[in-house]
Amino acid sequence: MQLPLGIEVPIPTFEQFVFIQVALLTAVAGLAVVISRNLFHSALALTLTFFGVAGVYVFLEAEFLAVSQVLVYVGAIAMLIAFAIMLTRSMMYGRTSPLNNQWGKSSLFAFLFFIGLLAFARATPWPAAGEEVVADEALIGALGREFVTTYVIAFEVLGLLLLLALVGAVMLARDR
Amino acid sequence: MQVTQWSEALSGWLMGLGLPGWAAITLVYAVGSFILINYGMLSVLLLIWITRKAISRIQDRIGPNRVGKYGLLQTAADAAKLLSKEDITPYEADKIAYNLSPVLSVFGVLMLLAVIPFAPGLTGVDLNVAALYIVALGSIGIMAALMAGWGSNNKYALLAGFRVVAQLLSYEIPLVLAVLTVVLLTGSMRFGQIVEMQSLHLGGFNLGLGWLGVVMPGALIVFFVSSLAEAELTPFDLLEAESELIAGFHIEYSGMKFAMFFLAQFLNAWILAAVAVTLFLGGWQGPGVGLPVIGPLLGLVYFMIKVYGVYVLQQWIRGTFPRIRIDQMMYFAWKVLVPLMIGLIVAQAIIQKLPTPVAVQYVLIFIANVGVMAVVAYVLQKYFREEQMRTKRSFEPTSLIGSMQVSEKGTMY
Amino acid sequence: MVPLSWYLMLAAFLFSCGLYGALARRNAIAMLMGIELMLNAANINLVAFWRHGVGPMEDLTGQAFAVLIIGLAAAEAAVGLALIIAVYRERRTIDVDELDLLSG
Amino acid sequence: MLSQYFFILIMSGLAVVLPLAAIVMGHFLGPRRPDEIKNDIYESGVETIGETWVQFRAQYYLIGLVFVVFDVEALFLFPIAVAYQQLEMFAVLATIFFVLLLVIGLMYDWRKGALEWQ
Repeated sequence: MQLPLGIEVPIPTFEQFVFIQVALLTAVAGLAVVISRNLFHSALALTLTFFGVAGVYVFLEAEFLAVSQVLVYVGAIAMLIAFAIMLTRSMMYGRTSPLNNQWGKSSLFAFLFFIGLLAFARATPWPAAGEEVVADEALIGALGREFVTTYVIAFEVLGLLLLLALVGAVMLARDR
Repeated sequence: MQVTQWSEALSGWLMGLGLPGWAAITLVYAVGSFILINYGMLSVLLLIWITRKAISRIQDRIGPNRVGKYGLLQTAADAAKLLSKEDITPYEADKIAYNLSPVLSVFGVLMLLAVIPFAPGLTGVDLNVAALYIVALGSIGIMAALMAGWGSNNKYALLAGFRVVAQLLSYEIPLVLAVLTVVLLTGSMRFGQIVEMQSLHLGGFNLGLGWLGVVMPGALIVFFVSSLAEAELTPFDLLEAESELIAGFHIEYSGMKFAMFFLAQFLNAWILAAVAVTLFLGGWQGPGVGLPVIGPLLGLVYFMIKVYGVYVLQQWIRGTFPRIRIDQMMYFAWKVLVPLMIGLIVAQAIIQKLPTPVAVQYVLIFIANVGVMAVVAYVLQKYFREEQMRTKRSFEPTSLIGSMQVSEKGTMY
Repeated sequence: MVPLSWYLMLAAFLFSCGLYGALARRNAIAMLMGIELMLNAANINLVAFWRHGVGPMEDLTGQAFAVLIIGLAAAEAAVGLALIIAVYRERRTIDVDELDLLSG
Repeated sequence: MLSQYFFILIMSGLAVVLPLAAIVMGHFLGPRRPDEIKNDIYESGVETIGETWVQFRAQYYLIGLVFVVFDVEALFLFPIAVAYQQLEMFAVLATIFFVLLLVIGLMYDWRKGALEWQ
């Protein structure tokens, strides 16, 4: 495929074509999260980003992760964030800038960071294609098995962390 | 067999006609999902008719009987009326949230149709994670309610939105845990597999009566009660109270946008009934589904009978029971259902590891489930007796002079 | 098959967006949203390396840790937002430029 | 597996487009005569007082919080439940310990009254 400026681009396969659409959607939504002036719209864009990331997981044949992403991020975290926005009524109707006083430095830093990562991702010779994965129920079962055998410490620590979150957050947010 | 198989045959045929592979697949899938979505949206016309007929019979009325035979076309006429209504956007509404919310609420419900097994070989997709998919996609409705409440710039809508979220979140946990008991028993999240395991073979003939609801009636009851709350039906419709108050979070909506919320609500009740049937009542299983030609057809008939049966049961409860208060709603979810379900899961996990034959395990699981049922029944019965007392007391005749009732504590009623 | 570098580029973009949001936004909740974006980007990388690594069927480390991170993110969001609400109740603002109790 | 999710993708596209089409159709078929009172906020005929986006109590947030923690717990239990038939005793104990940790949290919140509607 020949682009106008004489750049040669290989014709994407159908799978790659669909991936490009999903990735573009995710990237645009991700950008909208940080540049939207209305905080509630940011939260909506964040929800869309989470959906896009779930789609990316599907391309990676990690369907359990894709569903967990929707369950926890869209169903719980995005909803908590929307709640917090409403509770703190932090609408910034363009009266003041949504950015703090170090936005110049941080935008430059983020941009340079992005260029660096991009160069790294493009320059490194990654292996061409991964091995074959049979994504069936056995894979999900194997994942569950990993939690209670190999990664049992991390798993229990996460349980402890959730317990602490339950205790600590209730102490913090309760009406006194 | 599932969609990916008949769709393969169909797309193979299309490719034979000279279409490129990706176009054939896209076309076939688009047609399949178009049929599924339209089935969902049109069946709501029937569902609303069933609801209105059932509730009017309970209330000793006739119900819709003018448009069409038995008033069957009443809902279609209502839909046409809604189509001709003005589309109002309130002042200073958050345009994006306000307009996106009805679409999102329908989207979240319609997507659930994709994994429901209607008959042997008639499933949208038989996902490996279907059980979790149902739960995950179900939570989109919560976001939609929040968006509607926030977007319409009305404090009552926002308050109702908050209440919807509080209720749906509270009852989502018992719902998830009830699904988990099924997954724990069957060792599978695939709906095809779960339905397959509920067959009961007798001498090579599939009786199709090995329903999981027989082994775990407690989980079934908890699932059913939570699904009533998730569908915002009457014991739990304090968010909306459509027979007394104006609507809840969708108060500012009119015309087609309102119709979308309405559609989502009815379809959600139906789909939760379908999930309950799939998980606990054998899905399309029934006597004779193993037969070669007539089997799948019988399966579809069994499935529909069961789902509409559960749906009518939901509406029956809706027409019979009094509405509960928000504090009772919270109490029932967090202090009754969640501890019970956690206890049931731990008990079931232990029972399934006991060194006994499977039949004994099933009996033990059944006993644990009966315990859960007993507690739920006790709590409900206590609540309704108190409610009866309260109602009786408030209707007691009092004359104007000298009959102010003084209780023992000296407080006046 | 989608090449690995495409996933990495997408993750890099999301991470940079999140970094910018976490550093430059004035509102504490917006900063938290930036952090969530960064966690998502890291997760994409983990799963992408799992998929393209050696023996994805035997070695599930990438996926397992991605799920653990999802759980971690939930706990982090819960406590973080509870903190923000507590601060809001105390100070009536969640503007990080005004929350300078420690800056002397 | 990818083709299954391709079906879901296409269906999600249609599930957005078809309701949207119905809404747009309703928008154009219906009359459009907006006026001051019609577009005002509906509060049963009483005029609106004060700002709409008033602050609400943190009780709602608390419910969301407890929900998130239990949601994550259930998420982890699902793959374990799939593999449960083949697990050894140690793994079973680890799972039950994980659940019990959360039960402690639930009991704490119960005692502190976070689950009650004040």
